[in-house]
Amino acid sequence: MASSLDELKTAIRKALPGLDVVIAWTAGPDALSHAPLFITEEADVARIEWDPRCSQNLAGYLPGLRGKKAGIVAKGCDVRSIVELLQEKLIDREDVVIFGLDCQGAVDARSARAALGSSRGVRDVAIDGASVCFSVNGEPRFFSPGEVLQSKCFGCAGADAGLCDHFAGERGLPPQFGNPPESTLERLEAMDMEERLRFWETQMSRCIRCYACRSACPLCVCQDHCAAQSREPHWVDQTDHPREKLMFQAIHALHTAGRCTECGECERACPMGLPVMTLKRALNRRIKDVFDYQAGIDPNQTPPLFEFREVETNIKEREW
Amino acid sequence: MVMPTARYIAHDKLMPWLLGLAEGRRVLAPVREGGKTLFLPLREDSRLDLRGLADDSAKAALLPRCEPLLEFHYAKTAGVPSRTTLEVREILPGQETFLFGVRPCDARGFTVFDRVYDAGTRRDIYYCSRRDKTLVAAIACADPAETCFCNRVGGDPGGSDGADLLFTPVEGGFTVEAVTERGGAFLREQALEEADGKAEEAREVREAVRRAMPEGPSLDGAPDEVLRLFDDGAFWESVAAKCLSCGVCSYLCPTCYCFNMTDESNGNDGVRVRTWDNCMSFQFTLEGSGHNPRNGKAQRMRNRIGHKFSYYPKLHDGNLACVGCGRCIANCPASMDVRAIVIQARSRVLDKEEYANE
Amino acid sequence: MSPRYAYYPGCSGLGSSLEYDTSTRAMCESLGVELVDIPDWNCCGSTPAHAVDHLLSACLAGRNLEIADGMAEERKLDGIITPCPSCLKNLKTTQRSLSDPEFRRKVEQVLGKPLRAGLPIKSVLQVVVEDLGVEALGRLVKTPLAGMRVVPYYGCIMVRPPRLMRFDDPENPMALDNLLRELGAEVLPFALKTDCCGAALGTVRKDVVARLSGRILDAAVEAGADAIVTACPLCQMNLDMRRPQINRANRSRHNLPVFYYSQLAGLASGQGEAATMMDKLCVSPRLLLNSLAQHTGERA
Amino acid sequence: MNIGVFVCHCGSNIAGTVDTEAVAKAALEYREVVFATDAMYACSEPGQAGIVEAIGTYALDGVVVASCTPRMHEATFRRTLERAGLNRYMFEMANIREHVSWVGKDKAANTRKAAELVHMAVEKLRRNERLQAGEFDIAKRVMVIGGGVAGIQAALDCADGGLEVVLVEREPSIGGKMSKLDKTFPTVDCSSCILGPKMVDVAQHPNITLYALSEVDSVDGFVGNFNVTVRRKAAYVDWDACTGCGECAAKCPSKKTPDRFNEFIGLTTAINIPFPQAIPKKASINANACIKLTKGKCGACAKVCPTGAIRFDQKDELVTEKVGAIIAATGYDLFDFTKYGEYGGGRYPDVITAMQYERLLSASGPTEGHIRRPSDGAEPRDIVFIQCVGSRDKSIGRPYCTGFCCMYTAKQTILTKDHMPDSQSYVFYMDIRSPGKNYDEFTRRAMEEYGAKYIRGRVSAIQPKNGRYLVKGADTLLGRQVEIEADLVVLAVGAEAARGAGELAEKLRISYDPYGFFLEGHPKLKPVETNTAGVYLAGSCQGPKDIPSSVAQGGAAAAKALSLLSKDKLASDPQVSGVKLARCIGCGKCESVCPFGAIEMIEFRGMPKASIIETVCQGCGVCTAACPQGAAQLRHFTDNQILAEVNALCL
Amino acid sequence: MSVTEGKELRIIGFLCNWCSYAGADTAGVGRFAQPTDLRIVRLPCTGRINPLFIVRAFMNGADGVLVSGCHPRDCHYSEGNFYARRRLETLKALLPVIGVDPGRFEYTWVSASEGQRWRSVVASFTEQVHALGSMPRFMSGTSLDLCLRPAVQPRVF
Repeated sequence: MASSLDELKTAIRKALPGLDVVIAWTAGPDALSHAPLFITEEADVARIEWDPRCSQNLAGYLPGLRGKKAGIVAKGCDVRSIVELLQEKLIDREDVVIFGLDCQGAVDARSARAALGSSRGVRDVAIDGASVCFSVNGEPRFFSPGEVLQSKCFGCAGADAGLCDHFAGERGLPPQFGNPPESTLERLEAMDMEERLRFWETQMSRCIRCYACRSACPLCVCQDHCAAQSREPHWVDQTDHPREKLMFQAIHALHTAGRCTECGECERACPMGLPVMTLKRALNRRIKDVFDYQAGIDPNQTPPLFEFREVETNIKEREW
Repeated sequence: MVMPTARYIAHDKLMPWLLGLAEGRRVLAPVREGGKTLFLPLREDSRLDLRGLADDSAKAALLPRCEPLLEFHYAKTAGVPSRTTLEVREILPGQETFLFGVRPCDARGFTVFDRVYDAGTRRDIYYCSRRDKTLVAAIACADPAETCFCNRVGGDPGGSDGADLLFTPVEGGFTVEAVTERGGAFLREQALEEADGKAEEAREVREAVRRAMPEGPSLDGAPDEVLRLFDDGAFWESVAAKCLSCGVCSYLCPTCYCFNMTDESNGNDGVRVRTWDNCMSFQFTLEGSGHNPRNGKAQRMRNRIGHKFSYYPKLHDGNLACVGCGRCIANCPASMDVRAIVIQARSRVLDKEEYANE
Repeated sequence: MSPRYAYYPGCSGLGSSLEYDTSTRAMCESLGVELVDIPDWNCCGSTPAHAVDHLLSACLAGRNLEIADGMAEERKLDGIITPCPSCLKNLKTTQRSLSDPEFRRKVEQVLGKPLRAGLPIKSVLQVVVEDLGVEALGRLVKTPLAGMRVVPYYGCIMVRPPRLMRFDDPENPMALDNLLRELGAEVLPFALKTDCCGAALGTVRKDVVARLSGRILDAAVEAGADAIVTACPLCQMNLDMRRPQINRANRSRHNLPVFYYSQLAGLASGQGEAATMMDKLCVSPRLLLNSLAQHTGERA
Repeated sequence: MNIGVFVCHCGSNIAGTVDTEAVAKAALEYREVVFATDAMYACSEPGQAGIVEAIGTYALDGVVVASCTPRMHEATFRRTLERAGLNRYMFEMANIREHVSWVGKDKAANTRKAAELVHMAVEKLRRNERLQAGEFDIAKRVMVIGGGVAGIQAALDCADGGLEVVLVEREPSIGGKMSKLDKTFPTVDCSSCILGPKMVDVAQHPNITLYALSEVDSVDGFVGNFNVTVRRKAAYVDWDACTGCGECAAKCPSKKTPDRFNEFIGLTTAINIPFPQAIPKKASINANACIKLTKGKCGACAKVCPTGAIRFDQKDELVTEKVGAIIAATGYDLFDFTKYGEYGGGRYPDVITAMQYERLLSASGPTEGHIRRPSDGAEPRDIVFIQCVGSRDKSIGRPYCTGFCCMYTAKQTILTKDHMPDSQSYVFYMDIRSPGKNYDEFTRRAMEEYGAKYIRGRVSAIQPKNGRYLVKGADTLLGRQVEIEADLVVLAVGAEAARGAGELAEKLRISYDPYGFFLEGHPKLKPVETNTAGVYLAGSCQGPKDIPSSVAQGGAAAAKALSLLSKDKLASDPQVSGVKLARCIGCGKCESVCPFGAIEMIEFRGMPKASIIETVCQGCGVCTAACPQGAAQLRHFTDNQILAEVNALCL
Repeated sequence: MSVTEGKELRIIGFLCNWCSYAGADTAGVGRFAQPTDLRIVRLPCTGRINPLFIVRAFMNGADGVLVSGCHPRDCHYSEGNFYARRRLETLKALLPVIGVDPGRFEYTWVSASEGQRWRSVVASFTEQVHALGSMPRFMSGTSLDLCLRPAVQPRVF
């Protein structure tokens, strides 16, 4: 990874004069997650970091930078968000320079903190095959990927280097971590309908309505004009009822249906640890089954809810 | 009035004692739920978590995320349906509460609230009613986190500002000391054993933590610097570049006290609710006309930093509206660091001065 | 793998239409269709029973189905086949009636056994035409029936009622036409191919049989046929055995041989007159067969 | 807002199973309802007067009427509001008749349901806006699709009324089914003698443009402004040059082509003019039969054509016509009787359709009016007519009565006797349906004066016998079987929807019934309108019809089109979408889904925004459902209005 | 209709104006008796239906939601029901995850002429919803009294 980082820095140094800004990662206040870095001058390039702590998907910043020439450092999964933004013409391809990276997995800061007890003293993180190694005060501590990595890494499709303008590191196969830990969706499927409803009731009662899930979502294009905070239309009321908060999650899920690439930013951003990506996963699964579509693959496709076929071969309509 | 002597409660006695208190009043304490430690009403099956700072601040005890202020009903006059009268019913909070397990930073946060909501003639009856009925029991910190910085904003990991009682972890349990008269009156009624020598141990624990906490440049006394950067758009743009405009920092902050009020109604019935608001949100200053004086996240960030480190201190005898709990840092999805911003602001001003002097 | 069926010969097959049964077995053997006789089979419950007692009729058929079911798995059977359309109709009717749970319960009570009745039931003709294809039969032909002008006579129930039988066109079936053409015969259009011969009234209203069957013979002669070809024991019996009665009643002088299609299939594939039991026919086909041999000889 | 609620009894239609008084009483409790009452007939003159009066007395700004379906009287009550000075959109209807009183048996449950429907309407009305209609320009032109007698009548009436008419006909000539008939019932007058002049009028009318051998390819636009693309199929003849002299047909060596106009019982040439009175009288080449077009050799016609009009390289041509209204008059097709195996399934040459028989009777037909059997050309003596072939038969999916077969069969038996006094006609029928002026008298004459033997029963089989046909059937009146030996069998085949009717309906965005007949706006009150504004129906495309009815409907449709296009501008429906610029973030999702291209992306203060072209917007609301911010809102059906209805029902 | 006797459930229908609303009218004109549970919201087109209306209805405590529009290719606006079909198919994945039984929601196509079909759709859907019973109501998730809105009482007749 060290060599990838050098390659990356060289590429950025070379491209920077033609760009207004390059978004990358640098060390943040918390030793378990790196922070975004907006590079405008060459001196900043030295501060770039690249290791499994670069978990944030930076693609969400791109629509806000429209009109500027922007470079972006992206993991394979982040590229899918960029593809989706291109598809929906929310960013212009000629204005974006993608620096792709050979990601080996991204740390889930929350579970890593729980596993380590504290973020203090963490100096480095490396992934070597089946284990994740944190160097804490000079001592290596090993964990299994299921304990400390983001759940999306288990279904990693790798980087499609073809979409990147630059690519640092080896264009190898995506990392394989075996079976993912049990997902909330799987847990829910084992419940009956009322248990599912009660599950969400309990979960959503924790929600503080900070909307970090939405703000962090690279595909939430409305942002400041989100329907959740509007009276015209008045989709949700401002009471603290779990129903209203779940309603917002339904809004988020349906607005991103067929667009969501499951980058996991919504869950990563949630300060209350709510499994808010579950709804989106369920929709994606059906969209795959019914429309044979996966978001973030081909910049020239149209999201499935914005087109149709006269004969939908996979839709079995009910006969009365 | 003389404060009662310090008491001691062993770890194994703590939960039964708290549950005992919970008969007849609400006990809020840091409890594990959904992988988080949150202030929730204590029940027998609660998993108390006193390992460190809770994930949410305890401010909801005094300023709920959402509280109904009043209910209204449009009543039709019998026989004259065209005449409608509006019936309004005020809803006043009134539950006795024992708020247990807040850290000194959180307790100190209440003093920030008090200056706003309980300021002489300007008293917020909802807040004051809760404050009067709530006893705040703080626990001195033993193991501050990487993101903690109370010592840099005038606080103290073993401090007791804003609390009625102070618990300190000692060998085998906690010492309990009264801080306020209400705390003293309460403690006197409790059948807890005397702390005796453990009171000294507690003092030493607090002192040790105070010494062990990493030093850093004080964030105090920056009001003028921040104000002088008010028109420095480029600075705020660069500081706020990575901000996502969400509400995590405000909603987890023990000192953010802004609220919004909304009427929600259906047919003839309705309710007016007061909910937390968040200055990082576009809607915070959105005017009815559609104009928004803080249209971008840079202006909103300027307000947040300015309010905590300049405007509030200027109004309230230099007291910052930040108690250094670090929740905003630990939970920011974009890894923003409020400490760094204040330091950057200060050095930006110094740079400017140097430049001007040249 | 060669198809294997439970075989239900029907009562006539052992008596009046022994030649049909024999030639059918021979045809199946040469086509590679393995027949497994339903052991201890009984009357299908056709004509007499079904007219007076549906339950009795269904129980009679049901017992046969039950026996076939019992050996289906072990013998890896593809279904049940029978040469007789009347048997076929009753077996299929029973199978369908059993979908009514109430009726099934009654039948099972009588039989004292649970019934599956799940095997497909077809006529031998249907298997030959639909499953194997007439070409399969065509490949066996050694001496084509060239010069023989025939009309196919299906009878009224081989293809009807259509929703039960599910075989060929109910008004203008072509299965036999195509089959006979494959054997080399000249097949003439025959408007009365699905008309009733009067079989059901054969013993009580001979006058009706004479009228209906007489009409079929009239039409065959008018069409210019040398022979009538059938797939039904009852039709064959009426047109063949009752010919004197018919001629008497109608003052006609018909003398057309009436073959089973399986007999002609055997003949064409070189099995000889004895093997196909041509001597069992009442109206002697002698002259016709002689001229056929002559025809073949001329060609050779 | 002051809301008034009026609960209609509709006589006993509603009041019979809904306690209207209780509904009005319940309505008084709803927010902003200041007046509620029940009324015997809200739509009647006194009912409407009551509403106008209450608007004045109680200073109402909005009205809810709980009565029948809004599809019936919404427009009526909106006009009532306007008379009282209110905006027509400050009105809602609760459908408590079709959706409540007529379908529910339990009075208590009905009453509850009615009251809740009123509550929904009140809550929606509270969020209604005072919408104002705009205006748009219209094309004063009409397209008539189909040149049968209904289409001809519609085209002539429109053209006489001053509209430009584009008449599109699929066949090489107009005239439709009527042009193939020999005589018409019940007057037995010559069909082409009465139709011919009308066809000539079409050809000569300065306001009519005729596209024969053409079909509608696509339709877009909306009332007043349809753009119809017409496919003019290749005739391989330049019709501007063709004089209709017929030299080409006389010399064409391909003379064995089954004659489509003669229902395939005669032969014709590959190039031909379908019949002597054809309009346009132009030759066209049957590409499948033409030796030049199939084998590349010949070209005899090109050699003899005095005007050099033959164009073997001609291709289909697309022309687009802008019209303000469309009249569909696509007629019907004949049932394919080969589905009936018992009638021979098409195997017997002398079992023919009534239309084929009509061609045999016609002096301009293949036999020059002599009745001859197709098989051997012999004159038949005994003729059996079978009725209801493809009518009133559920087993073949045709449960409806075609309605005119009884009459034409009677006519044909009369004509048969006229042609061949020694002949005998037999008619197998199910019932005689002759409910028209002089119709029943006519069928009686067929039986009593012309000696046609009517047998009530169905035919079970037709079998050839000694060169004739044995027709076996039942006489259900006598309760016995009958057998008739016939020389010729004529089947009274029923009508079915014209080939391609469904596809055309989809292009026109009108509904059609399960059999493919176009659906009228209302079975009683809007028999020639459709649910799509500006599209009208004439003739058998709406359901089988005889000639007088088709002509009447053609005239009626023309009257509708004339009245629509009598104005210079049409009022645009303000129930269209609108974009709130302050909320719109310019993501373009609405633009991508709009079926009408009614949304364009504009720049507003440097930001991309969506903008609705209001005259193009049809008000479907697909954009509103696609807009994540709720910036695009369909007026009168906004998110908040629908949410209010949902909340009124359950919260 | 025995299943639906007694207690009514809350069933909302979202119908397009051109086909299904008219189809329901046709059923009314034909006096085709139906269970009384259904309440119809009239919309111009199924393409107008935001699937969130249906989610909202269930959140508010609806026991069943039925959507009906023009048959595919018959849409008055040519394409509205094609979009609706995709949106509603997608919605079907969401409902069971949040605890709404999939049997509580159906969409179908009923034309203006299909009064009989409308009757049978209403009858079988109502029966289907009754088999599932009342939708469990959302309650306050915890005993936190900090933030609870007093439930606005539903109207009573």
